[in-house]
Amino acid sequence: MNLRIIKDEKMGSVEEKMKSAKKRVYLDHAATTPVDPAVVDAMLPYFTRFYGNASSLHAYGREAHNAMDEARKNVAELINAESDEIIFTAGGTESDNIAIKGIAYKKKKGYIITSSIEHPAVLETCRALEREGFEVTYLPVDRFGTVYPSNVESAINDETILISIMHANNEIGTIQPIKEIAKIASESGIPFHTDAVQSAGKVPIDVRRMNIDLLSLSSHKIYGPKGVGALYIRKGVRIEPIIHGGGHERGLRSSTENIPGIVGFGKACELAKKRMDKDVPHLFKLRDTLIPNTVNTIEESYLNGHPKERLPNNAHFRFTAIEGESLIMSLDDEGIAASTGSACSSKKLEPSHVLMAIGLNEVEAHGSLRLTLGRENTDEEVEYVLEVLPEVVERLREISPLWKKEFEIERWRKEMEKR
Amino acid sequence: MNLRIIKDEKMGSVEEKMKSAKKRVYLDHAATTPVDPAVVDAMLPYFTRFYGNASSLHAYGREAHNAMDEARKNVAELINAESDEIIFTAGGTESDNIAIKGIAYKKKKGYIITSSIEHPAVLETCRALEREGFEVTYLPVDRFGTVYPSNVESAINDETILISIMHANNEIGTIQPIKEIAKIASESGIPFHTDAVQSAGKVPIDVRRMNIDLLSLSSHKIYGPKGVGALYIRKGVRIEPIIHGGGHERGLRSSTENIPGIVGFGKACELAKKRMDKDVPHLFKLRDTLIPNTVNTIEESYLNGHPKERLPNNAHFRFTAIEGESLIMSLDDEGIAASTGSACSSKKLEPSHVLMAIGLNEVEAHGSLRLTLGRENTDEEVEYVLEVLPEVVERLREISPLWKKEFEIERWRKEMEKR
Amino acid sequence: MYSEKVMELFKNPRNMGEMENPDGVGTVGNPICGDLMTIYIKVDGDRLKDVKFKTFGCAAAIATSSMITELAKGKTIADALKITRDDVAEELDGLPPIKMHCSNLAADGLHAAIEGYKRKCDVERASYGMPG
Amino acid sequence: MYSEKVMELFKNPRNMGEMENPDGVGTVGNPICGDLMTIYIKVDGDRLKDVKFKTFGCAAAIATSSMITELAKGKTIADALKITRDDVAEELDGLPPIKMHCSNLAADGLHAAIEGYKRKCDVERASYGMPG
Ligand SMILES: Cc1ncc(COP(=O)(O)O)c(C=O)c1O
Ligand SMILES: Cc1ncc(COP(=O)(O)O)c(C=O)c1O
Repeated sequence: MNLRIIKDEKMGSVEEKMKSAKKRVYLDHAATTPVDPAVVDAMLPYFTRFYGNASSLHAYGREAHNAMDEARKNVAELINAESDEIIFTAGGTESDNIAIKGIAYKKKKGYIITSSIEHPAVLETCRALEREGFEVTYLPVDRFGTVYPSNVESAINDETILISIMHANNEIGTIQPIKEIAKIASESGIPFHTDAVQSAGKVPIDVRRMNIDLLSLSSHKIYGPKGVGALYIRKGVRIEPIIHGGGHERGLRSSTENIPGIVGFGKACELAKKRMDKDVPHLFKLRDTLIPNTVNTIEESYLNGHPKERLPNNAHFRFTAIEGESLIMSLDDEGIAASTGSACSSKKLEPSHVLMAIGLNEVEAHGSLRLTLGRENTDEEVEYVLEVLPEVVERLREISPLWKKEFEIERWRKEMEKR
Repeated sequence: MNLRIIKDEKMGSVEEKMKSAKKRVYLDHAATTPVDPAVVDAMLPYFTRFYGNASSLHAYGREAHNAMDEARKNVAELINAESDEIIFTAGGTESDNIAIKGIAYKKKKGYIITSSIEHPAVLETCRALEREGFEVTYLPVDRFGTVYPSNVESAINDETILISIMHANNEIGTIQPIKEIAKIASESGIPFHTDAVQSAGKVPIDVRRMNIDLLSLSSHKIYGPKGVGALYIRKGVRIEPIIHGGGHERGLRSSTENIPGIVGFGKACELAKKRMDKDVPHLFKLRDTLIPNTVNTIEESYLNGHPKERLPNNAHFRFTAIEGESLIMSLDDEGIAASTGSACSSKKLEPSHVLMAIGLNEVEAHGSLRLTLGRENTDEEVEYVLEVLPEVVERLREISPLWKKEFEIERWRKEMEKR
Repeated sequence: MYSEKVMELFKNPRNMGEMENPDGVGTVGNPICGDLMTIYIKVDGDRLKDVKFKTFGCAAAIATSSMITELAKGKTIADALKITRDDVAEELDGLPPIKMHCSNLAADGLHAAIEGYKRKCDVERASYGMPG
Repeated sequence: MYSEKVMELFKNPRNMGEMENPDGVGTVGNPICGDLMTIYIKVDGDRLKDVKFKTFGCAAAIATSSMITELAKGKTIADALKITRDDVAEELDGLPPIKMHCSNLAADGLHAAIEGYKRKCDVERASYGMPG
């Protein structure tokens, strides 16, 4: 077994040190990815040598500006856009906010169509706009988490100012038919935004062929640094800024440009594009070992999300009668980093809005596990997970008062239906 | 002479390579600073080893979360705040936007008092709010760039919801009497915000003693990485978020936390605090060599800004009959990185709003030069500047049709007064 | 996030499992909210001779369940009724704030089991939203 | 930002300086906007025997001034009048977009000087906001 052993001299307690000397398998790439060493190398000179402000006239400023131009080209190329259609942001959340509020504030009023399984960066932005007087429809999804283009089509009315449907879901990994949806939007003359934070680098994206007007990206999901993202804005699409200041990024996102971050993001995009042919089959292979071996080995375990139209790196399970957090903590104890769903909601107590939207009840939703693979995961790591996971599930089921208590579970189900 | 020679293997053209093999003296620390090597060292492990998402439950997540807690403490300590009064942002601009819009959107309507010499991050935010129906007063300053507390006091009315006055000006370096202003605000029960992006680490700040409710910081001005900042929000002060999403930073600034950036910023704050006793006298010494030697040596050269109440690292000059950009480009050619004023406005054509506010006319405003020192600058570098600057000014004056043309200048002055 | 004590009891819970012929059973919590806890007691005179649990829930819920069984075992019924949620949290070196409300139900579970013993029936108390 | 040609002419401008007894003088631009340019010409027959300049302004303004003197020198007045702003920018391998409007005044300056020569007086044209 060739597991990565991480020895930790920096961290605090002895307990932590012991823990980190153990096998560690990172299977939470949908939450964030390690930064590729080539990306770190690309960034490093911009901290201490080429540290200028890209707006400065002098040589330091020009070095920074050139580096940013290069990065912008790399980001654009990943999605077949032009460089001047890319603005840099502080991450996927900001990109989503700028896109959606940007259109809304430009139009001043109107009606927005989105789905019920968007990331909170989209959902909460739409809810904020509702409080400001905009109207929003949150389209339902089927049990695999798919938004139907026909539903989008029938939701459109004369006041519709924006359609925003994510490319791939961050929890269950379902890939949406955004090409069809974008076509409908384009035929109706409505701007179409997609949150491609999870799909970029894993599913080919071509904003031209796919008729996309606005597209959000985040660096730290594709082996780039955290705190950087981009928004693609098709030429001719007009938006209002939400951050005001010195007029950077064509006035759409003021603030001294984060050159090392931008350079790293550019490098990450370049690598993502270059490696896609190699990374994606690798992810498929690991995922397609993980999924069948889990659902076939563990009693009452199920796959959530679409069986085929799903991200190559996403495996999302549901286990009867156990609760997700205790599962995560148990796996963590065995050195396996996993998640119940989106990182940002896993500390909250409500069941995932995505799992509820695909028709699970609360108890089912609480029993979920997301394993998301990355380019550095190995066959051996997946094997190790397949060894540990059944044991952990079994142990928690032994503790659970619901396991093999059909009657109990049925009672609660009825309670839930009453609500 | 012990000048830093930077050899450049990474940059593009031969011309660039030649240039960067020359002496380079960086005197644009108000635009941005190099990242301290100790800061880079602190950040590095968080790119490739402790790369978790701080919201994740597993060990990687906890490592990230602990690192962020530590950084938050360091930021808080620089300004004598509590850790839980600090939220991390993507930079000074975002901090200013969150503070000002955050209060405005909470109050829904009202009247804001600020000054006419704020950074665009404050000014443009206020202008955006004016378009949304808020009222704003931009207080005048005297010829040194000082806002009078008495003017703040008389501007207050029953509808005043916020007073925002910067701590130190980014162009001319004038330090404002914010303690007096904050006292007035506090006595009137009005929240007081200050943009301390330029002053932090150079002038002591104590948010408790100074009665500050909201304070903006930016990492890249104090030898930390770009793309990170913080907003201090005194306990009990309520603001609305402007970026919506997963609910990070107490719901006030959603997005996966930029852990390496935050760690770097924390380290930069720690260093700033620790080094203040050493850095500030060093800056004073260099500055107080630079200023008198320039104004005494170069004919018709003047200091802009306050002679005493000014940042220890700021020297801002005005030279009759020459234009700032050509001065910057000439200095750049001699390896000296300088600025005409704020980095973000130096590519624009309008004269600086700050210089106009202190009573200069447009032609005078165009003839300005900002030299801002940093902790790594040396006596020798200042000597070099004092050698080069007079030659450069002389050369440009030879080219200028205005030099020694009192009559010409007078004519234009009259034209300007007519407007 | 969790104290070492919480993690230790989560990993190696004491007194875990169903009890045969218990004298009292209390079920609290609500799986809809992610936590359901059953506490079983065996009474000898006025003392809790044995206390066991089964729990569906997060690590905190499991650890608090385990902790209550240890705290209660051997105590008189009167003393056991004095154990509060705060006592449990304290014995565990604290719980994350977000866990204090929903996952720290074990004291309630014990009280419910004792009530069941007194009333000679199982007692189930759903903490929120559900009829008792 | 600037082409090498712009930087070269900015650093080593040709034909810089006031001209004694010029046949025509044209001043364009506006120091309020940051650029003021004076072009001097000496005419021999229908040809520009000499062209000189003085400029207050950015590097682009200085480089375009220098360039126009080189382009115009030796040309007939008719040909010199055909030189456009775009010609100057092109000869400099381009100018940053932001500089095209305000700092690329040299062709105007030359035309003003020629007009001055024809009208036997100095010509001053302020580009924006100012009376001529
Ligand atoms: C689908 C999706 N959108 C948006 C985001 C937000 O990106 P960021 O964390 O860079 O703000 C994420 C991840 O957190 C995501 O998965
Ligand atoms: C006074 C002041 N405020 C705000 C900012 C904006 O900070 P940032 O570039 O980090 O957004 C700057 C510098 O650019 C500044 O000097």
